[in-house]
Amino acid sequence: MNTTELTREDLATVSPAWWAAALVAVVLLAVTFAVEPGLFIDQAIGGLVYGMVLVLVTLGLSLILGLMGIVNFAHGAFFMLGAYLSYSVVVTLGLPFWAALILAPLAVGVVGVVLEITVLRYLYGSDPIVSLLATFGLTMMIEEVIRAYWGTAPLEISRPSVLTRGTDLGVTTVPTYRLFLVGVAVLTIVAVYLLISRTDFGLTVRAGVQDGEMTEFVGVNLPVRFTAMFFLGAALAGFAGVLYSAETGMRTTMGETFVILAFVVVVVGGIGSLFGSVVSGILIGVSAYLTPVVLSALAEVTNQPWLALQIRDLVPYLVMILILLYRPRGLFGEEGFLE
Amino acid sequence: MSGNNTWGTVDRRTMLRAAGAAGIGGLAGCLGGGGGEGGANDLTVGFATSLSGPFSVFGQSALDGAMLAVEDLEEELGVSITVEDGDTQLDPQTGVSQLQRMVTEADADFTMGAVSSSAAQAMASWANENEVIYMPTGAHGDGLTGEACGPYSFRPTASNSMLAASIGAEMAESADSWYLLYSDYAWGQTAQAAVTRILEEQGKEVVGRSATPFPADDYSPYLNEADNSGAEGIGMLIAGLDLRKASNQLVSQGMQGDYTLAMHQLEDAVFWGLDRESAGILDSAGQVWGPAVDTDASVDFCERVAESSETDPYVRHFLGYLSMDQAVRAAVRADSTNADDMRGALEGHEVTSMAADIKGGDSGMYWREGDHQLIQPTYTVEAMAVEEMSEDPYKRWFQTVNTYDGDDVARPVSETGCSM
Amino acid sequence: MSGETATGGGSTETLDRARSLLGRYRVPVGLVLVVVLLRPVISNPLLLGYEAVAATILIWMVFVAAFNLLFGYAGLLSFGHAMFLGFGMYAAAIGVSGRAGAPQLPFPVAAAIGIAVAATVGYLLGRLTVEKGEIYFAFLTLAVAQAVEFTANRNPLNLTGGSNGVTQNVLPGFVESTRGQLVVVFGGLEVDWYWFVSAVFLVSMLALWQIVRSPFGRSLVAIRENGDLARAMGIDTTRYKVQAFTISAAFSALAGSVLMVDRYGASQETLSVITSGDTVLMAVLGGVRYFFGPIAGVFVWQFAEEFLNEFEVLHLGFTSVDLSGVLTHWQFFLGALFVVLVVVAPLEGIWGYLRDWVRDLYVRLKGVAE
Amino acid sequence: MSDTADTATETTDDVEPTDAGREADTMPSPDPAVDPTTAALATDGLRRTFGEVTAVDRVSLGVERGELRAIIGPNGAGKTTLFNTIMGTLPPTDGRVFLDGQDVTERDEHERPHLGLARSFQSNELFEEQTVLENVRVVVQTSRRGAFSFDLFRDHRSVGRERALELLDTVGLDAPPSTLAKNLSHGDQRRLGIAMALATEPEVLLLDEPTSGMSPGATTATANLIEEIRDELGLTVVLIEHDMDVVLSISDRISVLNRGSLIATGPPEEIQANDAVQDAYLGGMREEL
Repeated sequence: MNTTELTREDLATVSPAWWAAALVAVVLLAVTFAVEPGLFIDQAIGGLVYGMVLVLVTLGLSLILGLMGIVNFAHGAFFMLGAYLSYSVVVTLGLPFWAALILAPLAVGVVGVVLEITVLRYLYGSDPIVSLLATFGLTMMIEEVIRAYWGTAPLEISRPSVLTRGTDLGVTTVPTYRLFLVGVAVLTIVAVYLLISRTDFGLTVRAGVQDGEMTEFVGVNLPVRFTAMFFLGAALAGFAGVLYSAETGMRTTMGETFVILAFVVVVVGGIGSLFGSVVSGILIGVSAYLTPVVLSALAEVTNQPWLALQIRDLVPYLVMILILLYRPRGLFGEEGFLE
Repeated sequence: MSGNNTWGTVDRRTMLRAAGAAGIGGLAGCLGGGGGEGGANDLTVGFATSLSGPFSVFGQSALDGAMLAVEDLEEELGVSITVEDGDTQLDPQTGVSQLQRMVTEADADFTMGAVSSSAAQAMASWANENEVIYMPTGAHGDGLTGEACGPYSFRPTASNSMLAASIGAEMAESADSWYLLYSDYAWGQTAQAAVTRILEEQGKEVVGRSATPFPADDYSPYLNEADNSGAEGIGMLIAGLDLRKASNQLVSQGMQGDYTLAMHQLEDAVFWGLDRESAGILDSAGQVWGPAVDTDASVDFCERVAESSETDPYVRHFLGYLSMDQAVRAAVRADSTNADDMRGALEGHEVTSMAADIKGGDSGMYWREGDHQLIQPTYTVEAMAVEEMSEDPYKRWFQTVNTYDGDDVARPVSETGCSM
Repeated sequence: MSGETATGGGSTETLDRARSLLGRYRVPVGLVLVVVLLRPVISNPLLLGYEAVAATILIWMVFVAAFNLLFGYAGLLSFGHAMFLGFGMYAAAIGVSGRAGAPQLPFPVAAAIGIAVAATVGYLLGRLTVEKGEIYFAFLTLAVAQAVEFTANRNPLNLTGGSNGVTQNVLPGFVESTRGQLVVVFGGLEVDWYWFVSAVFLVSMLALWQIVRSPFGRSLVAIRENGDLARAMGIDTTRYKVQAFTISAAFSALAGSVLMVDRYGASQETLSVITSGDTVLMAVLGGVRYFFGPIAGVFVWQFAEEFLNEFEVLHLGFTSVDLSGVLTHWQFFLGALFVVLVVVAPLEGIWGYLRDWVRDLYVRLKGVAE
Repeated sequence: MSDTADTATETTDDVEPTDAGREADTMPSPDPAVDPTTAALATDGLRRTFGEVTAVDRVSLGVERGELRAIIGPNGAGKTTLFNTIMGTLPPTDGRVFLDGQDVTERDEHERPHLGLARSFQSNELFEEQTVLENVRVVVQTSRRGAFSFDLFRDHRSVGRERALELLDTVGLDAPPSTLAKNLSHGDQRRLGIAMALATEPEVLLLDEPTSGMSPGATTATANLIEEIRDELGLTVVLIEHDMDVVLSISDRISVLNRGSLIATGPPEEIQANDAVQDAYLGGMREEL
């Protein structure tokens, strides 16, 4: 994870084609703003907020993939498990939402630890495809447990009442709960960043992945650190699940929906770069919100109604396809990682 | 989740033996034109609907309602009815597989079920091709009695255009310009078309529309679009429990006070998850049936449902009851389960059974010959004052505002696009 | 008999002629056995007792085998293979039904169009992606598949029917369906649908087998094993991978077109990432290194789905156990089996273990006999 | 990861931009005798950089037909990178590669074996899960059908088996052909690698440390094998080798690479006496110490 280079990405290496693309984007945005200023601002802010939510959901995945080279498909299942556990904490145990915010991620972390010890431990250093397949199987199991225990009908919990209404930002009103998510996301990112860069924990894990024998030789207990790392990744997924589902409810398909989106974010940002995930999450959030507006503005300006395609849900994938074709390592990824 | 249902369960082994016989007899059956021959004393009904997934509440409720009809019918008509249930999930193809399995393996005489219009349309198409009577118990998309109609599919629910016509007058009255949010699949698309048509007929304007993916987690970009459209009213043509989610987000964005909100097809259950105050968010809503209907038969039915079903009574229970009632009675009238005989017994038939009493309204119900739509009364409803909402023995949160004659709200057959 | 395995070298040195002939044509013999045995086994009241599913299983076997040509042999994990199945399905359904002003086409023509479209997309996508690194390849194929599903949902030109799929008037003229029984009519001849599917199955699987056992197929294996070395030895790895992708896409679409008739139309769900994921699971479950791996995987998967899901009461003679509550959750157990297989030996699968077990047994029996 | 091509960050620190300028610079003229248009293998100003690091620095090399050329140099001198650049595994940053007088610089890596250029690898690059026979046979099949055709309609076992066995015999690999490649001894894996390279029917063979990790006996056998290949098959052989006994005993000429540059080329005895060579080796030692 090149967190140390968080602010040192060399913009000078960006090629003219990228500048040209950026210019086109700016022009399109300007046109859109001219045509529909109100909607533009609403969607831009909404997209920013949504992007930060995506970052929160992606964080744990990015961490495990970047540091440990494990393609953890079960991230979505952990995410969903966190959501459903929060239902149990709030509805079954009758505890407040804030308790769920602590308890559910811890429980998911423990599940992560169990799976790390029983399954993933045997996969370090093997082909990433193998970890993808194994965690795919784990996903199947966790999802089935959720279906068996909580049923397949959608569930929901009520949020603390302070968070249910909207906050007027002057130009637009944003759901208070989403602003809360953004705040939490920022705090979490900072905490994770500090953990990775300011403690030797992150460094030793990274070193351990590259040369386990040598790292152990200098006295680092690697298995414990890997397990701890996986605990962290799973707990982050569960944490995101609790936060996300409090607004949207729990569905048995939320894991699969989100794991794919999370992978898109990580791949676009560049595997191995926490900073990249943050940028890419925001980029994808904003473009998902703005693309339809841009297209409809374009349709209006050019008088070509067919241009007003409603392709919001497609946007993350289009972004990913473009990025991978022209810059396979992602925006801020390390060269050659998993290529 | 067939295990949840205690009525229709048959020991797997006995079912399988019957299937072996069907395998041999299957080809011979082609000659007869399908269906069990002879009388209709021993009926096997295939009921394929969403028993898992996000619509499972709806599917299970319909099945519960249908089982109440089975009780009544067995008592009244002296027939023996076996219900073979199957889970379609949300998938048209699974629905078709379930129908095929019921007919070939369990020897079902006729079939019913499905919650989503997409699944219902695929299943209806299969049934029409294979000469099997099928009733889409829970689907409202116009296609089923429009371009996708067929000789052996009979739709017991009110179509989207009937519901849209019911709500249209009230929508037109309360606002001049509308923005429509609709779930992007068969049901939502036809609902959008129907509501647009009705509004424009009334001289009102639809200033914009957003197709929202279904299911979706994030309605806020679409709500932003609606908020910036300059419309006075927002039509929320959003399916299932997603309506609840969208409503929540609408409140979160502080939009509820600024717009007239309307929904053409309201199901009480969707709002039970909200607090009572929020349940009143919609200013007007259409409904096929609900506990709001307060005829004696309706109240009686609601009480029976409250006793026997896990879910409080709402429209799905009634639709399950209605489908079972109508299909079985048709078989008994025809004294045959042959698809053509049952078709003959259904087309043009005026419903006089208990189902009509439960349904309420004064205009009566009949099976229209041209498109196999059950022409029936429709309602518009509104939320009761919070203190009037009752919870016991079942939730009753809404009351009827207007009742419409089925013939007034249904499109003429010539406009449906149906040709059989 | 190396043509049958992706790993085996191929050195039947001094075996007698009859055995080597049998060895050489073990795969065709095995395929015929699958066709002959599958339906009776499936229809057995003690097992599924539901014979219509036999044809569906055969079609899935073709599809997963086509997928495995790419994954097991060329080493490319496509996470979006459902789109190719979908091209075949949709083209056949749209062509046969002639919906939305599309010309009404005979089934073979419509299927051929689907296959051509799939092959073209496979080729172009392959050109763009096969050298991107396997994880990136997986996610690129997944993203493109998502885009395809999304497009089908948008119902372009009213062709794909959106979420309804294409379900009306989709039966080709030569297929008749009455109360769930499909019959293929050629002139005056009536053939059960199962035998028609069997014919397609045999032809496709033999073609795939020939590809796998040809020098081309062995080059794919070499590329999978060590792409750098293969290139240094003169194998154009990019071209071979693209070619494998194209062939795999074409056979997937062929399976899709037949599946369309079997399942009465094309549905959007077929295009979903769940279908793609199931495909991967089935292949890995069966054993991606073996030609019969996907066949075993599909059988186990579909069987588990149909059997365990419906299974309710286990009669043990002296007592009966209600297992319905547990076995409804067959996916959990299949998932567990899958995880174990992947952790122990990711490429062996059930078929790999079965082979080893049979081989051990054979050796032991031989030992006893001597 | 360091040997991945990176054109994006390619530096342009070349202060001697023209070929003409290069002739006159202080570099020892590396291999002046051979004309690229007639040599079996030649490179002209071949250069390869990785970011700031120049791994191969303007190497001009000419190997005559039938010659057995050794390339030596301290660790990290760029020998393997030179091979990789010649083979097209790594595109050169600058410079050209000639094979039999023909410019092959733009040819893809996989095309070069079909043009008569083959290599064996420093580490044991094999199709490990395949049998010995299959390892060779797949290369024979590739070689026979050329770079641009496919062979879909035959049984792979019916193609190239005899030739593969013959090659295994040539390199003296005694293990049964049905042995999996990964189960071979280290020396046999080396021999298999050479057999595979020979299976491409090369005219020029590049061998990257063919005797590394071998016992003295096996080393001698391999040295003999290399001479045989040159003598009996009439191939041009270029080998990277650390074992000086082997180098001195079999090579016709030796080229010395130091820090990416070619510093000397000549017959063994001349190279032994060369000051620059001694400096390079001893200098390297000093740095390491």
